[in-house]
Amino acid sequence: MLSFAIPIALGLVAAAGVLSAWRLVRGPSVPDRILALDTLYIDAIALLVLLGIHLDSALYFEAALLIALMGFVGTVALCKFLLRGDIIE
Amino acid sequence: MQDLLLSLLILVGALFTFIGSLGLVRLPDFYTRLHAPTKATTLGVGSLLVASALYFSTRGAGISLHEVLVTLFLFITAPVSAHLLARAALHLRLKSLAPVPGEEGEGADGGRG
Amino acid sequence: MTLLLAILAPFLGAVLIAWNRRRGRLRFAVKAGIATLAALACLGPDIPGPFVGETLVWRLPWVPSLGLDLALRLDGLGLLFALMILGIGLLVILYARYYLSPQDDMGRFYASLLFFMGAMLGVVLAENVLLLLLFWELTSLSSFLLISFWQGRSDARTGARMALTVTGAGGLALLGGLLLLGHIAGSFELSVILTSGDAIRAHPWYLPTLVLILLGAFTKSAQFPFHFWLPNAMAAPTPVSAYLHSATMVKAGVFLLARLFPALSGTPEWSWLVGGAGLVTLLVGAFIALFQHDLKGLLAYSTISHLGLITLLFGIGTPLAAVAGVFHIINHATFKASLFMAAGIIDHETGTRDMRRINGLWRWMPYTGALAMVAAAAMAGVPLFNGFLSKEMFFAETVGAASLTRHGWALPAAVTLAGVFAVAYSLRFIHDVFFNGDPIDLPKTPHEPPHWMKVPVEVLVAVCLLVGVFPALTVEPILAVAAQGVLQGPVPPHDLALWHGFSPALWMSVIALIGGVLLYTGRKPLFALSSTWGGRWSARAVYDVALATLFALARWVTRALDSGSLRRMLALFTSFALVLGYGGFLVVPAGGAGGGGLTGPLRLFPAEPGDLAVALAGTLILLAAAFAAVVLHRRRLVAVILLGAVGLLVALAFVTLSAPDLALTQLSVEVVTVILLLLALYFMPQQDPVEPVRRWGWLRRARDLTLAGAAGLGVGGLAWGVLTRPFESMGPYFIANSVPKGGGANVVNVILVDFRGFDTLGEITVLALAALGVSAMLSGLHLYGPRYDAAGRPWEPDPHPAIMALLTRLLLPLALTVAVFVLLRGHNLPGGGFIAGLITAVALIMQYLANGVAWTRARLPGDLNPVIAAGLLLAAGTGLASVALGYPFLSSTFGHWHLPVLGDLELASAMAFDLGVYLVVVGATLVILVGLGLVCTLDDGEDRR
Amino acid sequence: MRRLFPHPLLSLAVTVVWLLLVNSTAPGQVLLGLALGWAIPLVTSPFWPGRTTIHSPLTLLRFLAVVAYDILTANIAVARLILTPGRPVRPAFVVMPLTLRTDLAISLLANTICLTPGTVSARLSPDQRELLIHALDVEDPQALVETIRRRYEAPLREVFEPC
Amino acid sequence: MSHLPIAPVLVPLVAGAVMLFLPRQGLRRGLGVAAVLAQLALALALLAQVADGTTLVYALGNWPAPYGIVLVADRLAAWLLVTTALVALFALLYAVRGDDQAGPHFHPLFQWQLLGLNGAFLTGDLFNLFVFFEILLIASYALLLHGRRDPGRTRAGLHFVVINLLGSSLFLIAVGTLYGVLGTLNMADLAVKVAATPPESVGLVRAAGLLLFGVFALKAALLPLYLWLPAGYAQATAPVAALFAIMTKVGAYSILRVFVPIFGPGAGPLADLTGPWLLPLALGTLAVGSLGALAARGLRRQVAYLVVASVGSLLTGFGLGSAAGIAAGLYYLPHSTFAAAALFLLADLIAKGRGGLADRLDPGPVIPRAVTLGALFFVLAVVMAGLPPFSGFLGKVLTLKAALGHPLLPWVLGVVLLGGLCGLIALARSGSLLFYRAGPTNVPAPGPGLSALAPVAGLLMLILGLTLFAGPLTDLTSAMAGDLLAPAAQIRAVLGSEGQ
Amino acid sequence: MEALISVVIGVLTALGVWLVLRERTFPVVLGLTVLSYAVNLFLFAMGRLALGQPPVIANGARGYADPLPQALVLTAIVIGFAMTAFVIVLALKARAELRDDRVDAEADGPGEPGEEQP
Ligand code: NA
Ligand code: NA
Repeated sequence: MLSFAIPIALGLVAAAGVLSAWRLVRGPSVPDRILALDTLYIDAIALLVLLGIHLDSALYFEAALLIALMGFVGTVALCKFLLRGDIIE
Repeated sequence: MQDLLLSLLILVGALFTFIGSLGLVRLPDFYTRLHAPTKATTLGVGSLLVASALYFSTRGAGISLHEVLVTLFLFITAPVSAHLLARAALHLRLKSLAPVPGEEGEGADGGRG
Repeated sequence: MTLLLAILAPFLGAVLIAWNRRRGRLRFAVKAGIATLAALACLGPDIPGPFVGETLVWRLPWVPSLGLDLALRLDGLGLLFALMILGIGLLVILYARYYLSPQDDMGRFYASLLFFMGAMLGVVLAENVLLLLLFWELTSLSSFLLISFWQGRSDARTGARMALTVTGAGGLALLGGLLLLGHIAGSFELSVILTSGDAIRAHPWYLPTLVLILLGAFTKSAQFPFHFWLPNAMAAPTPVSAYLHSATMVKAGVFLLARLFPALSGTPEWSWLVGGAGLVTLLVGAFIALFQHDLKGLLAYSTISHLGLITLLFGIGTPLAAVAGVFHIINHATFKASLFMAAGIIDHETGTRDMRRINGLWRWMPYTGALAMVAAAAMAGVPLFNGFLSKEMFFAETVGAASLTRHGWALPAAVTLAGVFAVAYSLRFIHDVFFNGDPIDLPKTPHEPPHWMKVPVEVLVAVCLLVGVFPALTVEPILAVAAQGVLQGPVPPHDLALWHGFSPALWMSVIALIGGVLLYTGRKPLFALSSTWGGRWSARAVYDVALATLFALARWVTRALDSGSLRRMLALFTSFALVLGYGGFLVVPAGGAGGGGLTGPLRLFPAEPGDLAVALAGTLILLAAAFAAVVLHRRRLVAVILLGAVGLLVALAFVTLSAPDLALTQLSVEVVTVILLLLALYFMPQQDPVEPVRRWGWLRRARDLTLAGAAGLGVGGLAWGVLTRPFESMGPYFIANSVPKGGGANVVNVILVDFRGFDTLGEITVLALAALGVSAMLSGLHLYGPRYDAAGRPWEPDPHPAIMALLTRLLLPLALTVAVFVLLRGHNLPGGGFIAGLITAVALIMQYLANGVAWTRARLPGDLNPVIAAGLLLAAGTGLASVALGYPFLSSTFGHWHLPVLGDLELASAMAFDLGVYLVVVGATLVILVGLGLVCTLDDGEDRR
Repeated sequence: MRRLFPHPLLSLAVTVVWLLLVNSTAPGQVLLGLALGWAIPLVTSPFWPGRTTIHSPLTLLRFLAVVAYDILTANIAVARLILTPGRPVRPAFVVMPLTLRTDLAISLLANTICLTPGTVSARLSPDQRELLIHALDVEDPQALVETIRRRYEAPLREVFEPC
Repeated sequence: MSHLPIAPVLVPLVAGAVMLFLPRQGLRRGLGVAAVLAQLALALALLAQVADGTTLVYALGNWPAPYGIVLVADRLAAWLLVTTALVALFALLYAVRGDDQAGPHFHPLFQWQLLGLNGAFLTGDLFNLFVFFEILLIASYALLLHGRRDPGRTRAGLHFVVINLLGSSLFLIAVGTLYGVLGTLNMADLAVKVAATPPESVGLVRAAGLLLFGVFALKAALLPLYLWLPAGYAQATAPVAALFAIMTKVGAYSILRVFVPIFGPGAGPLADLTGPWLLPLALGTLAVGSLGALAARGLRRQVAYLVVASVGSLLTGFGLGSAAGIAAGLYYLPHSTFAAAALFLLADLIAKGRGGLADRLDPGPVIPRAVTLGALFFVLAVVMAGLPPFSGFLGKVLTLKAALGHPLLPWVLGVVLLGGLCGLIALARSGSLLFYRAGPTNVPAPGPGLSALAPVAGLLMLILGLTLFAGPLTDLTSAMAGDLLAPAAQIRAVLGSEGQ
Repeated sequence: MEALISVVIGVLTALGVWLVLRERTFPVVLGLTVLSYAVNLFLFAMGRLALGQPPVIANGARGYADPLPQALVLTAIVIGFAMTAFVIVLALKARAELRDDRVDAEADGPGEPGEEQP
């Protein structure tokens, strides 16, 4: 059962990544691209959690955790740049 | 049974992740697109994390709950990201399907590029 | 040993004079004289040696591997030159005391003179030819100082540089020649070289060796076409000219011919090259000398001519010619030195050297006139004076040589013509100066010079006379012994006498004397003619053009290569690397092994459908984002965002390909890099400004495209080549030893903090250095921050949106907890000090971002440099602890303790090391980011919409 | 006591987070978690100036349950919206006057609005009296404001601003 | 066990770190000078210990080679350590007169620059060499930019940094490929493995080896990769430029270390990898460096180009490939380092005496203490141009003598001799312009004091020492060349070293 | 998988080199970043590719990837980060002092070679 579900899920998440990347490349606005990058980060978390189950390894967990943290910081910095230019002021 | 539940959770999670990104592509303007990733974040990753917790708790030694942490992080951070993105879009006066209060007919798409 | 002391004495004198610079012309002259006498005294005990046929060789090892020893030799030739150098040197020292004015820097003069004297002594007393060359170059250098003594004068500077350039170049050629010579002979010692003549002449390298050595000799001895530096060197004070151009500097060249005579002479090449150069120089010098209006110019060209004469004699190559050559060296030294000194007196007393103005000096200075007449007569080859004797031997030798070839008669004819000119210019030197009417507005009223200024001239003139009248009694012993030194064998019988009967040589002398007088009488139309063509086609002009061309070439080459363009540099580097890489792979060197194909034999790693989907999607996303970043790179913010995506994908590649530590690191670094780029972007144009269309812009783009494409293909190909080959990794060793010997299950971390902890120590030093460098660059940096965003709108008024501010504060303790977790588990599971440090730094940077610098700074320690230092010291200290225990630096230890209640506790020294890493990372990252955020911004008031 | 434990709630949170991270309740880890729960709030206390008290934990729990339920349903609704081809969306900006006053409560409200699919809090007015909300698909903006007020704002006020 | 090999790395590391705790410049200065003196003493001690040909192998962390990183201290390494410490000492003595205050953090940067240099000379591991390269590079970036605001220097710094970053990328690619094919990073082990490269991988290894050569050529400023040097060195503060005189030698050293024992005569199918490349490029470098010195319009730039030329001379020796050639280069190495350093310092003293004209080669006022400075310039010009009687002359003659049997002899002879002539002409012109064509002085400034002249004189003394003791020193460099060409004993010493 | 990673490495290298050769400092910095991705992936790949075999010693592991290249890449990433930080700030300094963000003074200009800027 799981051996069916996981490849399908991997495919779905991969497709999600491709769609996000489409928006990322396509734009048209900068916030659109930031949003797409943020979504890509989410997709990456999903992928890692899936891979953890798939490969039966807990070693992917920290990466997921870190993506959650770092993705957030990146998005905040980009938005702040749009709003204020000077991100550390 | 447990496998079934796991598979279900995994598929639901992957599906919602996918739908989130699909919305990103399909929805018509930035403000509407902004809603899409929330699904991926909440239900999508949420389901997958539950699946993971379930999987490792039943397989390894002892229960595995650290997945809760990722959820916690996401639930604190994702809304802030969305909020800031909306603010940025408002600042840039991105084209909006819905009229923006205090911004009459200035549909300039200044954030382009 | 005494030989060495003799050489050292002038050098020491020079140093003493340069050191103790108290005033007083006499004081300096006395010191210089004492140094010279000391050299003579050192030489004294060894003088008898050569006279009984001994060659004294003394040796002190210096650079044995080079074959260069401090090896000195005293034979007849060396002795003769040493005596001339010291004797005439002594006279010049005395003379200069009166010649130079009190305003001149006498200390510098005498120091340079002694420096030169020592160098000359070294040349003539060297046994090792490399040592000879060493002193040879020193004569060039010291003569530069002497010629440029009146440095304020442009002709002095030009003359000195010219002399240095020409003789220095010759010296370099000589170096090449001597190296070849030494290689052929198997030694750089003269005693070996001089006995290997046959081997040398038979060697295939003989001709290049000969040419290079002759270049050295000819430049030094001012042989045509390298003669032009000598007249220009007349800008030197006259004592210098009297010294350099009579007995020493220019004689070094002919000395070399004499020195190497046994080794090199006796071949047609030698005869043609040496004889040819000598003959041309003899004629050209004599011819031009006549038309000089400058007193010293006349003497200079006459010197050139006489050097040509000596060279020609050596070129003829018979032993007797060599004897004549040596004899003329002696004679020329005496009469030319006295003539220069006389010219100096005239210059000194009249204030000019222009013979068109100096006339009728006999009236004021008959004594000097008489002395000059004797010397000039010797120069002209008038009987009873020494010049006559050697010149007659010379004429005889040319006659002898003439019988050897078909058109040989031309040689005596030519040298007779030269003799005619020599008589004419000698006559001019006397007549035009001391008679020939009245002087034309001389700057000074002439009178006889002070007594002691004449003494040196008197001595030299006396020698001319004595040798001229009683050659056998005076010069014969030293000439014989010197000739023996030249020939390194028995001296042929020669008869030094005034009268040899009516030989062809005598007739040649008569023709020369009569012809010279006639030529001088009819000089007027010739002078008029010479003023019309004079100087246009001189070798000097060639030199000037050559030098100008050299400078122009240098500028052109340098400008063409070093355009100061980074892009050019980068393109060159890339091209070079491509040539090396592709060349290395594709080009099989001759005799080398084949390279093997690109694709190796390894079976590729299979992929399941799910993995493949992920891999394909990941590749697609990565490449799309990267391509978009490059295509859109002019929109800089967009490029940064896209690059963020590339970084994320790279991290995902790491994690899926079994490198979780790498992924964690890549993710953290990625975010910090994005923040850095954003901080910088604030101060930069948001878009690449539109560049003006350049004519060759497309070409440059094509070049860049080619380079980029080739580089991509090359590196990708390299990766493919390696990935498809099997290899024996070191991995199993680390995996096997990580737990038992390193005490950690995370092998990557154990490598970082233990197996290769030294790398990590270096790596955190790099980070610390980056922090120091960045803060150094930022100190005092002022940048303009734009008041409007890219679209020309004013910035959002609220710097710290409340929701963001509050929630990020909430996040800080959580992030720190995660950091501690990552730090502590690193040894056994993915994580470690570096990642933990970045998490901490990012969490803190978040506070700056969300709450502002002022707010955050108030809550953090002010100076973070000590944090960095503490981290470094902790890491290094961990390593030193093992040193203290007698193990190598960075040896680790670990242990398990079982504690009640708490259970197993594992502690490894590597953890302390990792903590050091953590501190450095936190400190350095914060210093860099916060420093950049704090850059002092100026508002230039410019509206950048 | 207050100097040693500036934020007891935070201390508890850190300890729990630690135990979650290490995925273990071994005595050593509990001790370490407690130590961190003491140390980290102490170190970060300058960043947390005010002390927060939760006045009605039960309301908080109920609030969380409501939010979880809303997330679930809204997710499905929005998913249907995205997946149905040709279905036009009816986006709108809605201004919601706020009755909450403290930063924390407002932030949590804004977060909650963002968390539930279909609404995003787009801008907080500088005086913190109005929240601009973007909704993906609304028929009646006023009804939306009422819902938010009832389901989120009221419980939050009860928890953080009881007076 | 002897910890001597690690000490030259640790002293500057710790000194630099401790300096960050010391706020006062005076303390930093004192510590800096003390640390350099200590490094000198350590380097000399090391040289004394290995002078008989022993190789000290220091296994860091007690891990055996090839798995752990080892330091390999032999005569060659010690020779470069001594050279580095000496030039650093005089550069630092010059700097503490005030140049160190022209920007923050001079002293820690200086120490860590030395750390990078010492480490690069000592390490026996290729990747560790990369790490030390990066240390010395980033320290040099910062030091190059040290000084008062100067846009030209900033531009030069930018160019220097970017080109070297590209170089670092290439370094990693080359090292990576070697590891990917041969499975080792240890240099001694590489020597063994390269010789046994399987036939199908020879092409890859050859490409990787040559790419590595490209990296070292960049650091050594070999044609055509020398273009970063003239602007960079000419713009750097005097003591920094003086210290940088050793920087190109790192590249040259690495070429020796890697391409003689690893890709040298014993490398089987990959023998003599750089043979066809090095000598022609070195001669080209010598040529362009000499021409650049002729073309230069500023004294410092002229000296910088002479540094390029000296790189050419040095690598000509190495490029000959024979023991004599390598020995000649190794003798020439400290000479060219000291000479360039002294000239950079002197150029600074001259420039300071000329007011706004600085070091431009235009006639200007008489410089304060012109006689002393002029005399120093004369001697240093002689030294730099390779004229007798100094070590430069000896080095040049050693090189030429080594070239006597080489097929490219005419080229070597021609380029080396003509290059020397160009240097002579260029320096004579500069000296004449600076000291002879001087007009009346307009700045009654006091001339440089003894403290400013002493470092120059000190470097000159070193050159004198190199000259006087050329015999034993060339014996030493010959022995080093022998070690490099017959590396078997050293390889055994490294790979046989006992681990934990 | 090997083919994919080789293509990625190659393309990233090409893009990085292209950007490094641009005219302004910012794209050059971006190019160096892209290039460092390529180089890091390259160095990593030199240990060969493995799925689900992280080099963390555990019971029942299927195998371990070569840990050494991973450690090397980690070092390279950190060093690359330090260098990037340095060069970014240097670009700013150049912009402030040269009033321009071009890497070269005057491209194609007839400027004096080898002469420092006033
Ligand atoms: Na006259
Ligand atoms: Na929402």
